Amino acid sequence: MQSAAGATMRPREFLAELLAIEPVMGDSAILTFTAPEGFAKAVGAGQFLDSLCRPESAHDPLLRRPYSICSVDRARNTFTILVRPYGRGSAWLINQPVGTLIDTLGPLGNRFEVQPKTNRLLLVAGGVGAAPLVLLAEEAVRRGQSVAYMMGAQNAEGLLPAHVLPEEVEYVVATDDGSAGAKGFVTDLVGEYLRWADQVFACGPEPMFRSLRRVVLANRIGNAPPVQVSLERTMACGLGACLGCVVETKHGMRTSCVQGPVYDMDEVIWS
Amino acid sequence: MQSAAGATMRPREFLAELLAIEPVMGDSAILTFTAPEGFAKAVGAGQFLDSLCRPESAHDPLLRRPYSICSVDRARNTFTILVRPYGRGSAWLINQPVGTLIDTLGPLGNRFEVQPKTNRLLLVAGGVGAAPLVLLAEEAVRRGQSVAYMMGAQNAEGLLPAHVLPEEVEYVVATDDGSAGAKGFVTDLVGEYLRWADQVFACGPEPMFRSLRRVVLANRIGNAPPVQVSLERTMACGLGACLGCVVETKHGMRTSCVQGPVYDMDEVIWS
Amino acid sequence: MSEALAAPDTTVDLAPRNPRELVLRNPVMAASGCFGYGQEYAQIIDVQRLGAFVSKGITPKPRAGNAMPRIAETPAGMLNAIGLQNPGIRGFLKKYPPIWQHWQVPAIVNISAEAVDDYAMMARLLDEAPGVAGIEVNISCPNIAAGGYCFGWDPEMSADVTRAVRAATTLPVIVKLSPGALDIIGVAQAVEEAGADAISLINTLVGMTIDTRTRRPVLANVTGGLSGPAIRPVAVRMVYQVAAAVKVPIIGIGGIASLNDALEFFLAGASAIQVGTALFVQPGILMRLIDEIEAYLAANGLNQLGELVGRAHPAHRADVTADSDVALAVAEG
Amino acid sequence: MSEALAAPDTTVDLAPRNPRELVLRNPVMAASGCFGYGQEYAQIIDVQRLGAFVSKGITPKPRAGNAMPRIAETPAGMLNAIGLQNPGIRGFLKKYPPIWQHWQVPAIVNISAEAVDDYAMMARLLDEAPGVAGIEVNISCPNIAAGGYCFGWDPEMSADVTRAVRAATTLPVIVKLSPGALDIIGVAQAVEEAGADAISLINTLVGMTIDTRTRRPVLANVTGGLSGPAIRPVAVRMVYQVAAAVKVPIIGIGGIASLNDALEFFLAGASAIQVGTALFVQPGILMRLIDEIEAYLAANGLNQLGELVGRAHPAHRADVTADSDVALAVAEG
Ligand SMILES: Cc1cc2nc3c(=O)[nH]c(=O)nc-3n(C[C@H](O)[C@H](O)[C@H](O)COP(=O)(O)OP(=O)(O)OC[C@H]3O[C@@H](n4cnc5c(N)ncnc54)[C@H](O)[C@@H]3O)c2cc1C
Ligand SMILES: Cc1cc2nc3c(=O)[nH]c(=O)nc-3n(C[C@H](O)[C@H](O)[C@H](O)COP(=O)(O)OP(=O)(O)OC[C@H]3O[C@@H](n4cnc5c(N)ncnc54)[C@H](O)[C@@H]3O)c2cc1C
Ligand SMILES: Cc1cc2nc3c(=O)[nH]c(=O)nc-3n(C[C@H](O)[C@H](O)[C@H](O)COP(=O)(O)O)c2cc1C
Ligand SMILES: Cc1cc2nc3c(=O)[nH]c(=O)nc-3n(C[C@H](O)[C@H](O)[C@H](O)COP(=O)(O)O)c2cc1C
Ligand code: FES
Ligand code: FES
Repeated sequence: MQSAAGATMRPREFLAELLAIEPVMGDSAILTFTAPEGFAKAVGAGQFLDSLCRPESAHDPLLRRPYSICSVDRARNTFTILVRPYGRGSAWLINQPVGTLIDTLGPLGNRFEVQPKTNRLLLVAGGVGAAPLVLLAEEAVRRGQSVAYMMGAQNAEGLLPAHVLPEEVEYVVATDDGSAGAKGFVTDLVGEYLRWADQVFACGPEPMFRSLRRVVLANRIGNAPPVQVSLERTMACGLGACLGCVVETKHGMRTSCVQGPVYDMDEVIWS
Repeated sequence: MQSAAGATMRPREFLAELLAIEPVMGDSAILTFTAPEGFAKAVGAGQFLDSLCRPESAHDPLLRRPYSICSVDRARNTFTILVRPYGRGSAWLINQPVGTLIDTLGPLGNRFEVQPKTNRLLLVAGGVGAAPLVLLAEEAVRRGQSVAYMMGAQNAEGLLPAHVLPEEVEYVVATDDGSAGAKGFVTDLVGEYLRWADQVFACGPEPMFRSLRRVVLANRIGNAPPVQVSLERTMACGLGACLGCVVETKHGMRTSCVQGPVYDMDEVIWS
Repeated sequence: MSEALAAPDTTVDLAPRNPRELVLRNPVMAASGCFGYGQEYAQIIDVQRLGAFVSKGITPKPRAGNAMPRIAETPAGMLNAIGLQNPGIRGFLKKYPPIWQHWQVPAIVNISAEAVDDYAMMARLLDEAPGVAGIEVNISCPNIAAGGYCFGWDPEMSADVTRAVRAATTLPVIVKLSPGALDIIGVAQAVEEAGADAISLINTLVGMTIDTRTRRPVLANVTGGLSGPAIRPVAVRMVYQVAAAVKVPIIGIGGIASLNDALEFFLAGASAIQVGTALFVQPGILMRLIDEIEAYLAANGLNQLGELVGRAHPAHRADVTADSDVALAVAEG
Repeated sequence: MSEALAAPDTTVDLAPRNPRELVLRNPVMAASGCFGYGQEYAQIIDVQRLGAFVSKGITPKPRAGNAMPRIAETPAGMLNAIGLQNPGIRGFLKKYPPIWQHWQVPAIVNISAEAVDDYAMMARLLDEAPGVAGIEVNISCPNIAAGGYCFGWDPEMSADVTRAVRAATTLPVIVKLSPGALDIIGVAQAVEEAGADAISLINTLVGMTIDTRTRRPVLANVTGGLSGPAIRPVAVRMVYQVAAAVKVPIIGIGGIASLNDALEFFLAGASAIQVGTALFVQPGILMRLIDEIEAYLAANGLNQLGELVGRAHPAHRADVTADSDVALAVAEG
């Protein structure tokens, strides 16, 4: 069997058949789809797909919607995405019946980079930002690395159900109302894990990044552990052609769809 | 029980639940819907509905689509429409699963007018123009009048199935290829029925009206029998407000959605 | 957030500098050409609840309008080339004001003409008509004296029409701008200066579509006016630009089909809104907007609609220092 | 209907009056700013099959572009305010022409500037660059010397830019018009007269959208360029109008997302088309259009694409007597 690390796949447009819908995190759902040949083995954590969230015949809503790959089943060559019904596109997607063919473009974007010497990964998830970190956890466990997966939510219902993560993962949770795990923000827990972790990986809403960054800057030694973040930008082409999705970094403007969505926290110019 | 002739109902916006789909005439279908209270008894042949043929959340295709009321079931208070998948709106409508709620505006428009002394009605249908004439046939049969229903199509498959019409109706058909009824155009058969009929009612594509008119003008005596036609115009408001759907008549511009879609053939200025 | 105990105040005065006033109970209006003469929709909504409605465009002489087809659908929009079918100012005066006289809702008459004198003549006839609450002057018309050049494309010609109408009537005068104007700010300032009580914008863009089967234009008139959600970004931009440049109230128009759309126009600087094309799709939308705007204000602790108006401008954005950020917006590519 | 035994001829010469020629194998082009530098889409389509592609807009100096957000979705359309992020003409010349040199597909360079001299300077540098087949001049830019007034809104300023570029290069020169111009016909005639080999239209309309939760403009730049299906009726109208007034080939742009849309532009008078926004939705659309246009011609017994071009004009409609029916299209209400 080929190792995931080396394999890559060019983006392509394909029809993914919706196989299953699992409601999670209150109003959200994990959707399982069929994939083109070789897909499950070739994609990596951090990559995403760009889905047409409407009947093909309409022009509205016009643009595709990006969704992170949440997990893959290499044996059955299927993948999942985690969708929160936010606006028109996501609400449409989440309400399609099993069997619907979704016009999908991908895999797109770069991947989280786990350094050769890393053994302990700290993953910090907020909301649907949980998705790409699930795949990262799967990959790390497959490589025999240790993973602490931290997630925060308003209450227990808002958390990713534990069965979605590999058993080997240490699942650390925090809720605003204390209904599960520690009471408070997930980023409050990060401090104590920073010494343990070789690398940190995060995905979530902007405020989470801001407080994560504060905690990290206050607690870490030099630049260790390094932190990679997956950022969300409005996208149009998904292929690096329109320059609509850039993130300002110390090395200039970087497209989020090709040179991202994963960035080194220290390279990003935070506004 | 109140008689249909007197009852009227103001247009309203309602959600009609799709109850059944019967494929007919090749690619077309008869769709059965629930109706608001009193609807089935209040509507008359010639009236139509304006349906939103897309998910509500999209803006495209923007406008409602008009469909003639094809038949009503007064006991169950349901109605049917006959839809040909022509473009985006109709194709969407015809592919909805049973149970879908369709945003519907109606009843709209005027009705075929059957004069008090009329006993014999000749109905001439082309394509989905068959629809309003089915309801007219139902009404006439209920009143004990005689109905000859003529329909033409390319071949047998394109004809309305006989069971859709009341048994009492004389169903006269013509096909281009002779696979059912007379070989040729339906309007070729009209001549011989003109003497018999007290009134003629027609609905179909523009070319059918043109040849019908030729036959009628060549065969009738004075203005008898009078001919009523239901004309199709692109519509926007459906309520007489936008003046987008007018037909030029001897009495000036007449809106097709309020003052039509039914016109006296002799009043229309044919271009 | 302040406590809003009483229902929020949604009234709007569209003619604050006119003694005859034009006070609307709420900011929701029906747009010209999309609401007939008010009676057509009266069968399905409670027209009396509206802030106001604007009649179909009236011309000096009766007009039969254009040949059919007059309407074509386009992506998230539609084209119309009705051709101002109407009974002419005299036929109109006999028929509709006597009915409106008994209505509560303010009825505003939209007027179109091809000569300054004709605008003035109609304004004079409307001045004392019972049941007429105001005039909306459609300046997106060809000026015959200027070789068919559109009044609304030129600040001077726009001001000429406004001055003539202003002189002919004491009624509140709303001038409806054309989005075809290069310098929409200049036109707005010119009509304000010339005496407009309020400004409506936008009218339709000019578009066209071709039937590829017949290989000819779909509309008998070849070109038509583009309206509906498709044009909303252009309309919001123009309202935003004009709001930074004039003091008279602005009525925002163009593709409004939901509460969120209406809020965009208020935030851009509109004191009231008009709904046109969306009426064809959702005949109940005006009633819904009235309720939803009130509910939105209440839910957000706003006592007055006015607290929303223009809030997207830099003066209200803590992080922005400029007075106005409306540069001459050109290409953005 | 004639028998079309051979495959229909879909070639187009976009510069018939230029000895250097610009012959496309087919009329399907990728639009500027939507196709990067050709490499981005090369990973998923066969770029070499295209009629041509147009690069992102290049400016005299490197530009970092606007702040984020740069993109917002609107009904059947989108706004962009990228702000011409690009490496500048010199950085560009080092990087891309050397790659294109080995490509079959003609690469056209889109240039933007804020002074006539700068346009000329870029055209001179491009003149001998290997792998550059032509220049598309984006005149929807503010003219600094004219206080930021857009070049493309004024026939004279448009002609000035065209003349300067024409004098600086023997390459085929396509001038891309701004839909903001009042007198699009006048601008088109002026640039034809000034030496343009072909005319592209349209660029984006100027629009804006407001986030009602944050109560501020969605785009960091406040306004942006509106593109996509929403603007197609405006684009078709302008192509139709300009086609009746100039002899040089026209490239139709604006909301093309299907064969039917492309056919509308050919019938309106375009010799070729560019696809922008639809690429983001359907990355395979260019390949599909190439195949579908050829199949359409064959199915309709047309030997040459040219037989379709301009067929919606009155000269080709038996029932119409006028030479042209393009009046100054104003309001249609
Ligand atoms: C790389 C990447 C990965 C993503 N992965 C996921 C994922 O795994 N799961 C998931 O559910 N979503 C994910 N998203 C977000 C997703 O692409 C859509 O933005 C989201 O589903 C909302 O789309 P919509 O059509 O429902 O809402 P829209 O109708 O587009 O949204 C309505 C309004 O909200 C604004 N808006 C849109 N999205 C957001 C947002 N996220 N936060 C705040 N405002 C917003 C829009 O500007 C618009 O004004 C990802 C985005 C990116 C860029
Ligand atoms: C009063 C009235 C009653 C009607 N009753 C029925 C009915 O009972 N059953 C039924 O199937 N349809 C009926 N129609 C037609 C129907 O309203 C739609 O026009 C039809 O379903 C096509 O809509 P669409 O969205 O599928 O096609 P669109 O996507 O709108 O059509 C694609 C293209 O075809 C053109 N076009 C649209 N409709 C037609 C047409 N009928 N003939 C030729 N070109 C057209 C459009 O201009 C457009 O360019 C009726 C129309 C009217 C005015
Ligand atoms: C993201 C984006 C960037 C663009 N950049 C440029 C540009 O740099 N130069 C230019 O002339 N046009 C630019 N355009 C305009 C397009 O080339 C095209 O004229 C316009 O988008 C209309 O076509 P469409 O509706 O097919 O997108 C840009 C358009 C978009 C959407
Ligand atoms: C069918 C139709 C007829 C119209 N007639 C007029 C008119 O007579 N006078 C006028 O000033 N505007 C007229 N308009 C323009 C509208 O009042 C409004 O400015 C425009 O449609 C944009 O708003 P909307 O997108 O909500 O429709 C008409 C619009 C439509 C769609
Ligand atoms: S979305 Fe177009 S460059 Fe990233
Ligand atoms: S559709 Fe508006 S008047 Fe008939």
